[in-house]
Amino acid sequence: MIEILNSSLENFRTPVILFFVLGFLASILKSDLKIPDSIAKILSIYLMIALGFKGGVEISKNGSDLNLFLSVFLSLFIGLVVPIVVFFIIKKLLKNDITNAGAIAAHYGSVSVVTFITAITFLERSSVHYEGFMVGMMALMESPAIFISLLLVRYYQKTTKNEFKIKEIVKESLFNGSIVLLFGSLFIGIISGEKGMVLTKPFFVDPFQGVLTLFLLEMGMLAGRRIEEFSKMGIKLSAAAILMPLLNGSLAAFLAVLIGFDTGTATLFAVLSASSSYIAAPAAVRMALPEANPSIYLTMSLAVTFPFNIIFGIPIYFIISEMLIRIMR
Amino acid sequence: MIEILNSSLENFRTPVILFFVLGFLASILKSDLKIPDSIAKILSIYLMIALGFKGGVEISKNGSDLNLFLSVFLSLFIGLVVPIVVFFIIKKLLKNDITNAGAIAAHYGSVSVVTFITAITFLERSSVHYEGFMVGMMALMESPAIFISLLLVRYYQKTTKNEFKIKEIVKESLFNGSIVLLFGSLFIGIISGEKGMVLTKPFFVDPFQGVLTLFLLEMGMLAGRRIEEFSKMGIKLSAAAILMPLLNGSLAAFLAVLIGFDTGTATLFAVLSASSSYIAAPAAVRMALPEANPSIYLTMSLAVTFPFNIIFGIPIYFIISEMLIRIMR
Amino acid sequence: MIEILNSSLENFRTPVILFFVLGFLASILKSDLKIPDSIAKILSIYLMIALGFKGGVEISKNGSDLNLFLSVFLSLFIGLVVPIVVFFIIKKLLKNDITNAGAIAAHYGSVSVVTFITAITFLERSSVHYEGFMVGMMALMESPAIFISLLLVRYYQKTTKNEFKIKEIVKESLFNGSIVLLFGSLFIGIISGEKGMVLTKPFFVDPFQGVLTLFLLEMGMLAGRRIEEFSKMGIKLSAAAILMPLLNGSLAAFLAVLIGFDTGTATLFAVLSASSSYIAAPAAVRMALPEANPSIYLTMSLAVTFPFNIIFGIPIYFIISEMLIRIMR
Amino acid sequence: MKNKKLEIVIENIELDNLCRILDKAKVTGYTIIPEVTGKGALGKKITFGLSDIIKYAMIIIIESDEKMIEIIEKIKPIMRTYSGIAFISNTEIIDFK
Amino acid sequence: MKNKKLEIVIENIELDNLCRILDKAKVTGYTIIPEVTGKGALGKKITFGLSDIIKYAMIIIIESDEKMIEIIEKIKPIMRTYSGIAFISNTEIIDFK
Amino acid sequence: MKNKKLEIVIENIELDNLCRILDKAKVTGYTIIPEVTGKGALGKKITFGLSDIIKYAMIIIIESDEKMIEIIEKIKPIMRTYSGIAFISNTEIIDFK
Ligand SMILES: Nc1ncnc2c1ncn2[C@@H]1O[C@H](COP(=O)(O)O)[C@@H](O)[C@H]1O
Ligand SMILES: Nc1ncnc2c1ncn2[C@@H]1O[C@H](COP(=O)(O)O)[C@@H](O)[C@H]1O
Ligand SMILES: Nc1ncnc2c1ncn2[C@@H]1O[C@H](COP(=O)(O)O)[C@@H](O)[C@H]1O
Ligand code: NA
Ligand code: NA
Ligand code: NA
Repeated sequence: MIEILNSSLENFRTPVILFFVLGFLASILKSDLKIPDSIAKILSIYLMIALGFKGGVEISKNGSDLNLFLSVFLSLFIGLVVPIVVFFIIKKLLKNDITNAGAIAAHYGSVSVVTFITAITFLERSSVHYEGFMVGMMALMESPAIFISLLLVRYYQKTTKNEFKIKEIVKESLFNGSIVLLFGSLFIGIISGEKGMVLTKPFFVDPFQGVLTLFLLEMGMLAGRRIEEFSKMGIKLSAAAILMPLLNGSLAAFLAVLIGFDTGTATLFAVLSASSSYIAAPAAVRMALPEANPSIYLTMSLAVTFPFNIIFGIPIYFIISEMLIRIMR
Repeated sequence: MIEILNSSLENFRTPVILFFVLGFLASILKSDLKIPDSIAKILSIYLMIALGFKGGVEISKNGSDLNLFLSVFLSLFIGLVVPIVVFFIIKKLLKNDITNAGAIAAHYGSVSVVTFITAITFLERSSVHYEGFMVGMMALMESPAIFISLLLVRYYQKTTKNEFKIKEIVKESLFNGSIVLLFGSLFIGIISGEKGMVLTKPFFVDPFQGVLTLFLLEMGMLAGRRIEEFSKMGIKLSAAAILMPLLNGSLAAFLAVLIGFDTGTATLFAVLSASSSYIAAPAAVRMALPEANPSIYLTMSLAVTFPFNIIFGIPIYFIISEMLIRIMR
Repeated sequence: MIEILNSSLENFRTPVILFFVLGFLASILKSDLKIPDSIAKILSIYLMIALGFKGGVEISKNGSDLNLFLSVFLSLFIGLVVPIVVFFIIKKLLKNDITNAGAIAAHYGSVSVVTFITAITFLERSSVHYEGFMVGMMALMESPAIFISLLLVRYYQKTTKNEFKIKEIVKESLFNGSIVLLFGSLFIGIISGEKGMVLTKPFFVDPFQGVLTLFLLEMGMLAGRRIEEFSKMGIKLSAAAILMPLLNGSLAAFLAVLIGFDTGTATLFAVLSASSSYIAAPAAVRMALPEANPSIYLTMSLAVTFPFNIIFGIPIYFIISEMLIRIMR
Repeated sequence: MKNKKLEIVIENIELDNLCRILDKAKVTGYTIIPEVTGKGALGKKITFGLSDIIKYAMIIIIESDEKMIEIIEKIKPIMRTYSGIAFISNTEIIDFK
Repeated sequence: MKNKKLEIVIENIELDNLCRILDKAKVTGYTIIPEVTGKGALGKKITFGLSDIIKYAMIIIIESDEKMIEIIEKIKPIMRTYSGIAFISNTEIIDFK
Repeated sequence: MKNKKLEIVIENIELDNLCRILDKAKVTGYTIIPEVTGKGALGKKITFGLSDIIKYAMIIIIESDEKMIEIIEKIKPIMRTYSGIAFISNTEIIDFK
């Protein structure tokens, strides 16, 4: 138990977390430090390719088994339940209007790629095993929650004015950049296997941690820049942006352990469930629900939930998973 | 023979080719995936520096010999013959007008750096030897064909209206970015030799394959985006964009084998001859021949010839070279 | 002695210097070669992070000692004296007006990160020891000279019109990008120590030399592009842009050796003192002294002093330090 | 000054949509300035590098008076729903023949 | 044409300052084109990628005639001290209601 | 409104050329928006990141009426040969003295 806590505390001393904090501070201190947009974009493309490719090579080595099918099922189940839970929390408990509830549900139902990557590096640093196919699960969980959320809004709003958008949203969600990159790299990893890995390892594997560090510096700045918007959000939504991830994460960890996954895999399911999208969901939501307030959903997702998950959430989900396994097995 | 075919088929399973295909598909599916322009530019700068530098260090180790002089001669000969052949194919056989024929001749006479790089990695993967100075030959072949083509147009058009441009074209062709980078890095490689290589290897050599992979993802998207322009091009020019490379490549392979080069070097001559420029030539042609249709020459070069060479051409030129050597020696 | 000269001459054959020259030539030949702004920015961010982080890890291993405190004192002393010396040279000897004298003093009093990095790689190539905390000294020396220079202008001009700017200038100077990055990475390096280094070494350490090479290609182009402005500067200021660094560098080397530092550390103090800022200082000076002529201070700093220091200055300061130690010990 | 110049600031996510409408309306041409930022009723635009949200583009359309009336009518739904502004002025295309 | 369009080309380092003045003046909005270059009394602008110096931005402000007079008055000090140009023309905001 | 504003959309490859002509004509200044895209007679511009081809820039020139006539005359050959558009409107430079 103590070593678990130790390895969790270690988290605060890793360059990845520290650079995130540095970016956050730089932003709050109004430093003119700025990472160009084009760089932020290519770093995130790099991370997705590297992640997908590595996952694919992993699968090519192990093949698929029952666990793979169970986890596809679990992923879709989480992608269905989380947005519904979030929608009603925001609407009934916090008394927000329908479009904002739907917008927030879309964000928390979808996933954050970088949170997932940070969790992966957390597990690898602690030498905890997890299933190689989890990258695929992440890709699988990106879109469904967005649809569910829009359907919820449609159902409760009983208006039809945005009907014409459905086609665009579907296209946007299925062929959006991160889905294409994650699934594409995954398949390429499966096809080209170890041989392909040997060729590209010095670019896609070795510098991965360093690139993640640089990217989190940028994420810290992005989060910090949204701090001014806090006042528009209110204390209730701020609290929700921390409590909902804990709820969603625990739920997923419980289900994963129930089905029989190991600590690492359960942690990753918890992280996916707890994490909140800030790239795919905002774009889709802005298109489909222009009346929802971007200041609210972006700030919750980017300035509260993301930092919380990165710094505290991941170790917490890991501890929860470990404890659940000790209790339930 | 079977192992040659095998290693050629292997080509389809390398990340480099697969990411090209992924980019192509993403583009056709209208995914919002986009690699920023500035990144595409720096990747291509990186590839040219790494290539030139490595070639220079190679030369610094081996020194120059008769082969070097023979290949300079062969390069210039190919740079002279190919544009003339292409010009008359397009003008006489396909009955296109003079400016378009000249524009296309300039593209197919010049070379594609990335096709060359992909061929190099193909050879290295199959452990086939080639002359280290071939990078220099590529740099040498970039410009002459562009001049020849413009002269052909001038001669047949019998008008003098673009006369004043010659100075600019010459400057543009001699000091254009890729020439400066390729020759510059080559010389730096020769001067700084092994010692310089040791310092920069982890940046310019180790991640090279990975960077190429990322760049080909972008090239795939660029090629895919031009697909809509196909209709403006017609079936004849599409066919020409595949048949002309095969012709030019075979011709060059024949000459290279005749002079006495080995399989790898002959393959590279074939690839240079078959490949078609899509950076230097379009810029020069647009300046000098504004009446020529960019939809035609860019689409032929980028959306047909480039993918064909990358995926099928390189293995084919390799097999042809190998067979020619078996027959002619 | 001969081996010192040898290792100094070696400097001209390193890729770092040669690519700088290539960039310079490309620019003069009006090549269309261009490194996108966003890339130049991220390269410089990378260099500062890598430098600061490595310095921090170094300190975490060695702890702090008397030398650290002595060098903080020396840094601040140099940061105070150099701008005053430069101010009076430009004002009295060269008879320039007060604002231009102040502007130039701010540049030469502050430091150039890339000159420092190039000096570090020079020392490491020659296996010369230097104190790990010198990165911190560089960060420490960036701002003070800028303030001193503005105060000098204020004092001599006896006008108060730019008074309201002081607050902005202080903010700009204390929280400017490079200060945040250098100090931030330094602290992160100290906190995360060897463990953090292991994770990020393949990204922040191994490719460092190569990235520096690419960055100096860009610096060469930037310097070359300013050559046309030479005429606006005059022969006197051009000479000053070479003689002042020699003076400032010798002074610092003398003081460093006097206090008891080794050759490597003395060389770095000389380099910091001799080098002239071209990022932080120009921005602050343009804001605070809009009447000063940017053509003069940017061209002196970027097109004369920087190339001089990179190519000739570093070996010279090294030789001077070595000779001072032999004489004074 | 026989032409009209219409300048539109619109959210990036709706740019493709707007272009499609203009294409359907068969305008003779338009020019896009791909990245602008600014401030309006929705407050200052804090750019968010990683997605196209909170990003704006500016489109410039030169057309005859009559055509312009048609265009304005057609872009109404989109301009009403999303954030942005549009303004019109007098201009004249130069004939270089 | 009942509105005025003010276009300002200003040094990047003073852009934040200018925006602060506009915000204080409570303008209804402005649009910024973040990177422009050009030539003027100070000569051709040789961009210098690594810092914000010698970089310019263009700001477009649509306002009523009266408000515009106030704005011009308030930006005078900054426009006089730093490099740049400003010009005004007639325009009309389109009402999509 | 005693000045004229000329806005030119021109191919990037001819931008240097155009500037040279403007410099020779001794215009008082111009502002360049370096990356614009759009649609015109040549169809939609599918940007091609790796080269300057199919890329456009926009140049804005403020001058007096007489000077403008001279400028338009001088840029005729280039505007006729390459793809692009130019349009002119009334404006007035603000004097901050
Ligand atoms: N009517 C117009 N309104 C605004 N921009 C135009 C118009 N026509 C052409 N352009 C711009 O000029 C460029 C070249 O036009 P073209 O040569 O007609 O293809 C287009 O890509 C647009 O950016
Ligand atoms: N009065 C104005 N003048 C210039 N640009 C404006 C104005 N009002 C709005 N804009 C632009 O339109 C965008 C969206 O405005 P809004 O929807 O009012 O937040 C702003 O970010 C500005 O770029
Ligand atoms: N007559 C003009 N027309 C258009 N832009 C101008 C003009 N004069 C100056 N500018 C712009 O304002 C910037 C600064 O001008 P200046 O302070 O005169 O060097 C120039 O770089 C141009 O971008
Ligand atoms: Na989630
Ligand atoms: Na060729
Ligand atoms: Na200094």
